[in-house]
Amino acid sequence: MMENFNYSQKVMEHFMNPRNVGEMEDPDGVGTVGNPMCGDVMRLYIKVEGDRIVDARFKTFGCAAAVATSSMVTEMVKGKTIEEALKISNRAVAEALEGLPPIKMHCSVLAEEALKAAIEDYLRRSKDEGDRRVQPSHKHPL
Amino acid sequence: MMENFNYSQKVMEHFMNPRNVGEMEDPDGVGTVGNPMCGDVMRLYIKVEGDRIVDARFKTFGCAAAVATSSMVTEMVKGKTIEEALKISNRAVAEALEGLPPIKMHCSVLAEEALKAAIEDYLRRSKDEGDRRVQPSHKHPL
Amino acid sequence: MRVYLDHNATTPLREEVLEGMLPFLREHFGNPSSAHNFGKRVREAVEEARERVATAIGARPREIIFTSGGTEADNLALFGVTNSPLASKRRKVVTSAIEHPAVIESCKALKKRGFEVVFLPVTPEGVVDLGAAEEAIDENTLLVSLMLANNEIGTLQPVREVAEMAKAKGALVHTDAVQALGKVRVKVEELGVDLASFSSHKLYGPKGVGALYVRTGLRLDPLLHGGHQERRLRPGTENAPGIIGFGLAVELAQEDLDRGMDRRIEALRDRLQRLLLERIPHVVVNGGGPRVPNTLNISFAFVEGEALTLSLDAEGVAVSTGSACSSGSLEPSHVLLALGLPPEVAHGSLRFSLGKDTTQEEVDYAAEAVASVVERLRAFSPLYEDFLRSELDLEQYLLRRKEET
Amino acid sequence: MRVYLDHNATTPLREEVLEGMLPFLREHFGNPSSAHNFGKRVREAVEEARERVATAIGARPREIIFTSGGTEADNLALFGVTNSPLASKRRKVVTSAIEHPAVIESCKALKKRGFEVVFLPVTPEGVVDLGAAEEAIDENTLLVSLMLANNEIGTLQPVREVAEMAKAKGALVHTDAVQALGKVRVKVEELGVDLASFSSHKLYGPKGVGALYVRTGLRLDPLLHGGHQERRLRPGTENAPGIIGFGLAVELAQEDLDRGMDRRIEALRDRLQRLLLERIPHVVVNGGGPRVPNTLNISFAFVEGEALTLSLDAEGVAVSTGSACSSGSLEPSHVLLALGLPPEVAHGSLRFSLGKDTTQEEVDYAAEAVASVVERLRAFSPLYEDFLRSELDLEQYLLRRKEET
Ligand SMILES: Cc1ncc(COP(=O)(O)O)c(C=O)c1O
Ligand SMILES: Cc1ncc(COP(=O)(O)O)c(C=O)c1O
Repeated sequence: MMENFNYSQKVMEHFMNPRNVGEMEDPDGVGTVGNPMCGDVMRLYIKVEGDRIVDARFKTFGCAAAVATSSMVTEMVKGKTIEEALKISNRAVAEALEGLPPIKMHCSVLAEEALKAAIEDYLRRSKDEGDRRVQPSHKHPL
Repeated sequence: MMENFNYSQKVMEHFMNPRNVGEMEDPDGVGTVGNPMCGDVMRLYIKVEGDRIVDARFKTFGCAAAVATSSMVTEMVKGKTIEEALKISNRAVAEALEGLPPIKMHCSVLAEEALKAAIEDYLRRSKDEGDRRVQPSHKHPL
Repeated sequence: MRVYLDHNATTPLREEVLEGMLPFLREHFGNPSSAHNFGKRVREAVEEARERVATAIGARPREIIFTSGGTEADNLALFGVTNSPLASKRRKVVTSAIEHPAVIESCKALKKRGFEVVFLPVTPEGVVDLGAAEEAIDENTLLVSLMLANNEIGTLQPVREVAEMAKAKGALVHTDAVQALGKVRVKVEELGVDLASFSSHKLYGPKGVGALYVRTGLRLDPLLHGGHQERRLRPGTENAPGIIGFGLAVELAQEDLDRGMDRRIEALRDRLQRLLLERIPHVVVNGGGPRVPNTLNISFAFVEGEALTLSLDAEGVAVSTGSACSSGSLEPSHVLLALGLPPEVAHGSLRFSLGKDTTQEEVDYAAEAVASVVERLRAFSPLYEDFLRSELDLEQYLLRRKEET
Repeated sequence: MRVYLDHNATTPLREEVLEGMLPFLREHFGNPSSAHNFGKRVREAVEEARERVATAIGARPREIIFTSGGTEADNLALFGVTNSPLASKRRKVVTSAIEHPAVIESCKALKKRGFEVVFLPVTPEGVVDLGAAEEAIDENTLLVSLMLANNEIGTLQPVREVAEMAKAKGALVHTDAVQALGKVRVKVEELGVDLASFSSHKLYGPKGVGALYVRTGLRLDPLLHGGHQERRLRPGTENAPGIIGFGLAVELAQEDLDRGMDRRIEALRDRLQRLLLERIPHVVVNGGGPRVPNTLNISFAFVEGEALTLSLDAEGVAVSTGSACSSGSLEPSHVLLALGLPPEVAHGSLRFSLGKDTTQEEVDYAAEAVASVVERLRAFSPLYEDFLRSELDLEQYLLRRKEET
């Protein structure tokens, strides 16, 4: 079919060797987005010092594009202020990966949403000023 | 297409080397059948001595099967009495040719009809007892 | 000697094309829809083929839908338009009387489904009557389907002019360009068509593959239902080696055209025509309009076509009566009848279609063979006997026959 | 190492088959419908191929209609019956939920045209529910279409039993036997079907050719309109080299079957299944019913299929998620959903389909590669993390998910 696509080399590289993979101990914010029914779930962890995101990690259930966008967004976000991070758009993620096939653009949207969810989680927690143990938020059916 | 067919060797042989081809001088009977619109016209000449057909010739406009059946029927009729000749069926002609493709069976029907028409012409003339010069009967548009 | 003069029925596969296909018949066997490497390698080659076809006809790759051949391309065009929502308002299809059966029979089926179908007449030269077209194409016309080059007599049809008429009334235009591609320049933009059919085996490509050009923006209904292949317009595992061969064949045919292959063939065709007219009396050359360079159709009055072809076959000369597709049928060619030939003359017609490898020696041999075969068959044709007896010449005969009907 | 375990998507062309085709890609290039020698030589070979296919499935040559592939054969069967006069009285089509898209999408189109269409459910083992069939097939049923072997999970369907039910109600029966021919014995008489679809490229034959068995006496409407080819049921210049290759491939596949090739493949398939189950926890083998010997479908819970196939591709192992046709689609396989798998588990399924040249070494290599890839992907799957944290086993998880929906 013509919908068949080739991923960019960058996507394949980030898929085969994803950066910042795995859980984070004591994250300052965690966002989980996506729906397992649709085949992708992203969970993004951030660590914040002052106003700045000093570390980011992820876990992703999904296709190569989902893994690559997760990997890329964690790379992009590191060292950015919260304000700067909120400006990272899905297009920016896709561009950094040298493009995504049209039917995979939603993965970059997910990556943006996962980042926003993690930041919101961080902001909520800072407001609460609470220091309870983080429980990841589940949107999927478990 | 599956309607495509192979002629028997016998048909091809009679088509490539038809027997008794051409006009006959002073025939005792002539029959012309067929329709040029349909792609075949047969003209059969017979010479009769006593009650017996002693010679037959033909001219045919038509496909290989039309030529072969004409050729075969002239062969079959020679030496037969009028009564015997009238019993020659189209199937007999087709069989003598080792068969005809189904869509070509009508050629054998034409051959039978041409023979009958020639015999009728002979019988009519004998009845008339006239001796006017034969004019071939045209069914085609000229 | 074996002389093949039936290139409009099918052409030999070019050795270079076969060489280009072989890797995809051997090591690169994957399904182009497969996501793994076995598939991707093939996908790339299929898309390259799409580009080759698109380039040759001045289209974009996305506008090329591969099919199993010319017949399927024609059917996809006609039913794709008439099954689509476009057909809710307009209920008329205009075509010509000399189309290939793939179009004619599809149009007959459309008639049964309630469409008004007009079969435009052609001039005695075998070119569609523009006045009749002007009259037939109206605001109710959904689609006009006019072939670019006729398969039996080779005449080129005024597709551009008819497309303009159609556009003026808001109708879509399809052209069956199966016999044109590789023989003359075919550019869909210049023609102004929305849809165009092509077939690989007519231009030294493999059998079993063809293409439909579908102008960007035009939404067709598919004819086959299934997987995602060919933008869902043509599901089914792609015939990858066939498609790849088709792409190569189109490119090579285009190169040959650019190098003037058509003029070489035309000179041979004209020589054949001259030789036949010189040697054989009482013949009609069919298709006086502008023709593709390789085709010559002649009626040898008062002999029958099958008898001619079989006799010629015995001499090693391969030609056809009318189109190969209708061989075995008992009716005379609908194309020749549309020219106004009486059936008994139409019956005695041969189509000579030359190819890129045809030689002068072959042409001369064929002319000789035809002359002797016609002579043999006329010698025992009762119609020829009657014709001679009438002392008319063929022109007078044809005139009289026309008056009769 | 390159290991091709995607034989249900397509198979390599047998070298013997290619050898048999080459003369028809070179010197014997004629159009089989041509009356001359160039055509006749090809006609003979095409008819020989027809006999080969007929013999393999226990049919008569006249009952074989060559098409451009399995998709076209399925479409011709379904639309051929439903467009024909037979459809004036009966307005219901019964099929299964796990058919190939060529049947499913055709049935959806029939629904739009006013037919009642029933998609029979399957058991968790992937076999159509006979009780549901009994209930659905009634006096209003025109056609029952049930595949013989499923392409994704390999399960064999009770075609004979369903055909009997259909006969009792006067309904026609079609089977999509595309994935069965060459893998198991297929005899149309024993099955009691009126129509059966086949595809060449699934059994080491060329792409772009297939066949529909049409029982003597059954009158179909054609899907394509045009020339006289294939008894007018499938016009268009025949893909002669393809048809000839198909005939050879069917014959050779039959010989392989007779020699027990299927048992050799089955042993390897079972070995692959055992190795995977030994090395990888939390998996589901899909299709517990009787299966064709070459197919294995496994869900690796909590990883996603495309990620699996691409990772395996990088290791040189070619497998597919669901059917190749639907790769690139975002929805999980309709077949796996029909088995009752939750989408997030269905998403992580691989189809391994072995072939006649598959070796034990390849199987062992593939199992190793799959184990390490699944491990790598699960290591960063949030769903797997949650699953481990839940301390459920997969069975309990599936049960709970079933209750939720
Ligand atoms: C003008 C024209 N259209 C359509 C076709 C059909 O093409 P195919 O035989 O590839 O189906 C042919 C050839 O037979 C043709 O000459
Ligand atoms: C069960 C089944 N039916 C039909 C088809 C379609 O066959 P083809 O790809 O030859 O059109 C396939 C293969 O894709 C199949 O597996």
